Amino acid sequence: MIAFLKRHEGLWLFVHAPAAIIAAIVALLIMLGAIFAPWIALVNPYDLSSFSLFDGLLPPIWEEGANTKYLLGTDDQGRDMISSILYGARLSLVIGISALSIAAVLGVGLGLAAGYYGGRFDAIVMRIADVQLALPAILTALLIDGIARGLLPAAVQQDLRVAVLTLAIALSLWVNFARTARASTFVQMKKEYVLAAIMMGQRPTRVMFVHILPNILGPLLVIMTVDLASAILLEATLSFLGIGLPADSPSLGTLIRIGMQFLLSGEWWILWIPTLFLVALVVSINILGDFLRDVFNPRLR
Amino acid sequence: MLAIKDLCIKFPSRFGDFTAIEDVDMTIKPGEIHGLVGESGAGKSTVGAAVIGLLAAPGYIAKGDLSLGDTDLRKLTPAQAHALRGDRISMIFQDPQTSLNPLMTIEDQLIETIQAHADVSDTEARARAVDLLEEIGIKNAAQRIKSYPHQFSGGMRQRVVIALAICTDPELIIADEPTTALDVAVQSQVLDLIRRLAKDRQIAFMLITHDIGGIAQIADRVTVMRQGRVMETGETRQVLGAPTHPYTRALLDAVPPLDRRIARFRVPDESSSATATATKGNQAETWLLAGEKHAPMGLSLDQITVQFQGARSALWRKPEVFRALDEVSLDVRPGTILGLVGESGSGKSTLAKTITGLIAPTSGTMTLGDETLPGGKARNRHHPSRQLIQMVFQDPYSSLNSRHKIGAILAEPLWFYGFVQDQKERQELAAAMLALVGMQPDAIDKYPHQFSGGQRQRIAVARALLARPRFLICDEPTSALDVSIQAEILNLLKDLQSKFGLSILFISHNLAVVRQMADDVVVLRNGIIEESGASEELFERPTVDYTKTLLSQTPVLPAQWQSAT
Amino acid sequence: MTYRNLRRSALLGSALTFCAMGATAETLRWASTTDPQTMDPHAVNSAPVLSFLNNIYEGLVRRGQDMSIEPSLATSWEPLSDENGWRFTLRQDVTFQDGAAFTAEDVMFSYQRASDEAADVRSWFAPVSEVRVVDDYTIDFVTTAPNPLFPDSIANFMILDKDWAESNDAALPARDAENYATMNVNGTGPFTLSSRDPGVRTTLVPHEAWWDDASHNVTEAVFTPIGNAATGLAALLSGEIDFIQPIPLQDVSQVEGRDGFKVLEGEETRVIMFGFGHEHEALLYSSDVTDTNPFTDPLVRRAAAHAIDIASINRVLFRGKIEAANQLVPAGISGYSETNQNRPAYDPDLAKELLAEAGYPDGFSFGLKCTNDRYINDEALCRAAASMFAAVGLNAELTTGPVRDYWTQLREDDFDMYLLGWSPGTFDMEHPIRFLLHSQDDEKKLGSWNFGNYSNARVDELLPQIQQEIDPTARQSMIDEAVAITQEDVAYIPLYTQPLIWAAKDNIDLTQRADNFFMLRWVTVN
Amino acid sequence: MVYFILKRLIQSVFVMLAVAFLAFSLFRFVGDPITQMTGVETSVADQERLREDLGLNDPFILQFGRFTGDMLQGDFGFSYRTRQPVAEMIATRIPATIELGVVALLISLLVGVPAGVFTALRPRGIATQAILMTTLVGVSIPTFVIGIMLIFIFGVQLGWLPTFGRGGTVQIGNWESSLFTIEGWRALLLPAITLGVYQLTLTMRLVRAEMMEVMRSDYIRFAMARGVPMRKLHYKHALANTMVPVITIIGLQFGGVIAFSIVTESVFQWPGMGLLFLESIRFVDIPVMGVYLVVIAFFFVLVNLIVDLLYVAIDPRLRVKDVS
Repeated sequence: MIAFLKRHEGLWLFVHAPAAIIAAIVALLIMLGAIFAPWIALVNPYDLSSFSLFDGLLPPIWEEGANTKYLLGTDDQGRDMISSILYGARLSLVIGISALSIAAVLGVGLGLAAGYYGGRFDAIVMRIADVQLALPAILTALLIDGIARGLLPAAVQQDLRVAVLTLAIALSLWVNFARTARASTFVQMKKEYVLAAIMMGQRPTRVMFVHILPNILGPLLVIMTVDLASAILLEATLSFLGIGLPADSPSLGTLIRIGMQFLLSGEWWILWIPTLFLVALVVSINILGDFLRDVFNPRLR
Repeated sequence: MLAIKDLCIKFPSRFGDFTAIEDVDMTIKPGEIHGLVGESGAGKSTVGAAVIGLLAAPGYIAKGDLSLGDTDLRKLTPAQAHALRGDRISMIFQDPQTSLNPLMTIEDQLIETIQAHADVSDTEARARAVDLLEEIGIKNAAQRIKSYPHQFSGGMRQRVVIALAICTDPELIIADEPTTALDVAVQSQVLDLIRRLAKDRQIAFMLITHDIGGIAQIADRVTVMRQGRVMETGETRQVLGAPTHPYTRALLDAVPPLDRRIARFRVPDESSSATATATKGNQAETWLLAGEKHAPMGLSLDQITVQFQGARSALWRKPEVFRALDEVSLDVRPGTILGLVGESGSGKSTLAKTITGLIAPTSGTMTLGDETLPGGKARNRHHPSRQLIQMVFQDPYSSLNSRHKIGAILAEPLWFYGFVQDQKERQELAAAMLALVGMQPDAIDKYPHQFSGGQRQRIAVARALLARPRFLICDEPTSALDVSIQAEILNLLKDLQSKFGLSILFISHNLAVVRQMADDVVVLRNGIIEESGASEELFERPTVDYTKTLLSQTPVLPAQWQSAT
Repeated sequence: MTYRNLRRSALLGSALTFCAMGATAETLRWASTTDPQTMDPHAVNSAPVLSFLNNIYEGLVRRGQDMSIEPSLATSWEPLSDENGWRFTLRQDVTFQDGAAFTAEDVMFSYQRASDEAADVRSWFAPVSEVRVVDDYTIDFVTTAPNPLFPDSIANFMILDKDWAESNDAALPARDAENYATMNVNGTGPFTLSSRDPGVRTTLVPHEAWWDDASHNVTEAVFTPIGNAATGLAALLSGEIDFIQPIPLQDVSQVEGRDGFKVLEGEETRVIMFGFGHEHEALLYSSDVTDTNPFTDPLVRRAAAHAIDIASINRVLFRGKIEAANQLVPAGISGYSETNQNRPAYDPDLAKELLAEAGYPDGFSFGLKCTNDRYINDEALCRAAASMFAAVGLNAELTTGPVRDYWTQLREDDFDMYLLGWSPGTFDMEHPIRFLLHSQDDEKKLGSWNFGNYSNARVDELLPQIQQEIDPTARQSMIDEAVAITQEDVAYIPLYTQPLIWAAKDNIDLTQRADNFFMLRWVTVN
Repeated sequence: MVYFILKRLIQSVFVMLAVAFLAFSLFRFVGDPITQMTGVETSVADQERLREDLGLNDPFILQFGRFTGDMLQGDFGFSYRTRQPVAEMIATRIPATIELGVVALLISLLVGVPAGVFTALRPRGIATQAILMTTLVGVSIPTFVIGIMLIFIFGVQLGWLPTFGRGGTVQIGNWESSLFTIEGWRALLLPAITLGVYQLTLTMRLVRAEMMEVMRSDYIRFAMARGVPMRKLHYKHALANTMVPVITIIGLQFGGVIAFSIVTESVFQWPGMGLLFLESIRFVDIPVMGVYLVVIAFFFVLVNLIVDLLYVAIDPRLRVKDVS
């Protein structure tokens, strides 16, 4: 066992980092809950016939007037909080992860190419990144939303809200990947194994993706976790501002937005339970990100 | 004065404590230069760090005595230890480029250090600093003291570092590889300076270095370390002249002599590993020799000039053009080794990159065999020279892709150039080639980080050979390695060259190494060829002043201390 | 621009000094969700503007606390004897806030200004063919047809001073640029503007020479728009503002439960309803019925009406604050049909039966469009309704969005069913018949908000008669007939009357009017 | 130097133009301004006429040309909603946002930098771990939740601080400032903290990482070996060298501060540009939205230029030419 751990340093560190373990368990539980939501949730918030307004505004089980069927109470639509949260986390994670994937592919691709070719191509990519940076995420989301509105027929817009939001978040995250990939690529470009590959006459794409990419994955992985957290938060913020998802396809952010109406009304659980879940999820991901950062940068240990 | 007794240093790790230094004894008297030599991992720097109280974080002194004069260094509080630093013990680091705070002027750093240990006014401190700089050999010090570190050249910067180390009149200076990052000429000046300071100011020096030649020149006493233990200690003349310990002996044997050419280095444990895998290596040998047209191929450069556009510094001024290579002509005869010698910045690496097509020459022609070699982008990815010319790089740690297995790294040329179609066959041949370069064939399933620098350099050589090259460029292939490893690699290269009749361009800043390897030599300086000719001829009778100076400044073991081979 | 800025700065500076000195008990600080976008009474026809400017400008008539029409700048009015139209006798000795005297010329000027192409309120004057100044204090409005409701319809027609407007280049409302009247006022009303920082703060002070007896004791009124409901309520509870309109329903109990605060509850005149795409040939958003439109069948519409459990909606979403609606206006509005007070009961079984009878025993899916920022709890309402529809087999594909492009979508017929709230601008049943029930007729500007184009020949026939009938009984019976027809047809599903909930500190006495207008002249700070 | 700055300026112009184009072209798709400009009873024909008057029926390129052309002449157009000149609307809102952003940034620096230094110098301390954990939770709570929590605690429950608006402001020329009255500061505190929390964490972590990196560098070790006093070592040597990357990131973050000020301003009803922008979205006030975007881009560009100049000020290597 020790020998195995010795060989896999990351794993060894992990076993000895209690915060990371707790974070991983929390994140894993939420993710499993999200994945298996259709099987474990009491009601399906998307299926309007599965719940009734009649059950609305029930408090969590430990409060007076609760219904034991709904452990954490219900919202103003009569939806079971736990079910909403599981489905919400599912949607948040789907959006977060797909946005992240798009951003990573786009950003890493451009960053690698910019770092590899340098010169004019690099300058152009970086100027585009500048433009992107000058447009904060919220504005980007609005722009994408606007395009979708203009270009897509109304009938499909609703169905594409998730896609639009995902794209908007992806666009506001790719710069991070591009910059990191570019900087790391610059470092790798000076390494002799890259020179060796270029001298052999290998295709630029092969040099970039087969040789350089595996060597810059470390910092990218760190960005990925941190940005997954940002993506989830960004989605929540956009939903809070009312430019995110509609209320009938509730992500964690939308649930919080809805819950915000009950901030002062006494039905605290509608706001604070989803918020707690969101924060727990994001904190866990961030802790894992921190942990990864330490693994990839041993000198900070 | 400095007395180290039974020093034992441990680094706690997750799998128990690791003992870095064990039972080290050493004394250094005022005015004495005490050389601490050994290969990497010997624990030299750890001893130095322990003395000055700056042991890297988890490390601790497990036992032993450390005293400076009457002061017991181990009993000091952190504050006392810090007050002592600079005041009584100071330190010089290896790289003058990074040893100075880039954001502060030399003046600020000097005054700050002086005032940290003496209650003097700014003016007084400045006067002292200027005097010191003059003494150290910086002209026009009153003016230049206002400069920032980046405005000094490497040698000058190391002088400033020394000035900073001695400005508080310490009793002991720990010099950790003070000349390693410097060119030969500057090296000898810095060594001279150290010798002068020891003599004039009676400062004791602990000179940590792997450069036995340098030690031989200035150290009064020498301690040889290996793996945290002292192997041998004593007067320099005695230790280096008549070593009693076999390790010292082996170490000295591995140092390439400058004054003569030896056929092979004596490396004690080489033979055993080589024979064990020799039979397996035959397969690779056969394969290499079976390559069509394996006749050696020469390379000639004719009037190659490479210019770089400098950074544009002003809008209305044209950016300055920097000439990295100026009408360089040279000829690598088929089947021979051409040694290319030069200090840093002389254009050696630019030349290698030009030949490999990474840089386009501004003018001039290159010829490989009978064909003209297009330069830069004009040479497309499928040009035959991509295969015919291969390169062995300087840094074995970065020349292998750390995310690929050795097998993948070695099979790549076989696959890429279409030599072997079958995946299994490729792995087999790769393993055979490993055997040929003196490695265990099972290495193909491991990753580069599981190997030492010397082993990696062998792998790099194997990779180059698997391209079936006709022309090999070795760019400082041993400068990152310890001497004993260097000796092994040089032996390997010699063997391979004679066996396969390769044409090699051997680039190095180390004259002694070049003498051992090259048939012909070219001396490059600031992009211009100073001198060229047959190797032995040139080393015996250099005609150009620059070559002569280079030769005279290279620190060597006195001939009488070297063993006859 | 610099010049203007400098002047504004000076103005603001002095206003701030004033604030600091005059911070007495009679300062009223109030908040609402939206800032009036302009101070020009004719430029924009929107509730926040009209509500706010009613404190500054006055019309010929005004509404009392119970919404009834009462004399304002006109002391009396009667129908013209020889032609269609009305004669208004104007009040004498009225002065504008800058001291100028009020005469019929100002009314004439204001009419021309408000009926100009550049004015957003010109539709009020669509029936008017001519306006004649008889003398300084008499003015005639001639209409193309008999128009018994005309005086009611111009309660928000505000009079400004001709000389002031003309000398400040504000003779016409600003359309795509600002003019003097966008940021400055000169009305005859009880309050005048002392400073304005759009979107941030607007301060009013009493008009000392107001013609009417001031029943308020406000010496300064500061208005702040607060868009975020939670922030607004927090501001009230932390004591930074005295009064806020509206507050979210769910917070009522919190405010009531605290010492020193009170809640004013009332009903707006706005009825919330679902509308159908009556003339669509096929459903747009259905996944199972794509070749026909079941909503053309009254049985299906009736089934939908029976699916709604208004009691649960009231209890959970509206905390018992709403009144179920049975027609397109709430009880109490003139023309309300007393004879048609029944609304379809909540009866999911009956709904299923009706669907089966119509040929959809398993129901069908369709698209439901809703706003999410227009009406109180609009989005929650639609989600609840969709859930209730689903329970009987009507599977609603819900689309909610901001109101900013909602009307456009409705105009483009992009819906199967939609949410609409309607407040009768004239406080008469004729208003919704004209806008919502009459067939679409662009030329006559009838049925312009009848997005689904409900069309019934009899209703179309009745409307002009209702408009011209002077005799109240005859008029009411025609209205009753129209209401009965549309109820039978289930032209819309009226749901409830939107509640009106304001909150204030205990020491503020104020009047909540059914049109959600906040009148400073009825405020007392104790 | 001049060349360097000039090159930066040209790049900035490119960024500005691109943003202007994006802003304008894309907002053309967002809703229909006419429905917002007119009331319930405006006829379709009148709406169409208005659309024609405003040039909304013109070809896209023509409209963009007009937009940039006017903007270059300093004419930012009029708001569809309030009919005010957009330049004036934005100008009156800029001070609020700048003051909020700058105070938030100051909070993040004044707390973040010392905290970063502290945690870097004691990487294994319990206090360090506690700070790191707290800040981790800090970045994980959405900004708007933080704002609402602060309002709830300090405004409603404790009643210590105002919950909305700017409090007392003082007019200085064209600049309406809340920095000169107690009331102003009280009103500024909660929004600034809300906005600053996220940046604070980033700043702290960045300073920590850079500081730990610098502390390992040769020149710090050399300064240690010379016995340079610890205080000087940490703050003069290490911190100064940490500042170059920190300033870069802070410059980049300023964009984030402005962006997230939309959220903060919405929560605190802070009358800045962000609030104006949100209102504009709600009312499809395209001119205001477009100008807002351009102004934001301008800020970004400006901050980046300042960062470049700061580099030169901090790092002598960029300032003086090599003499040797």
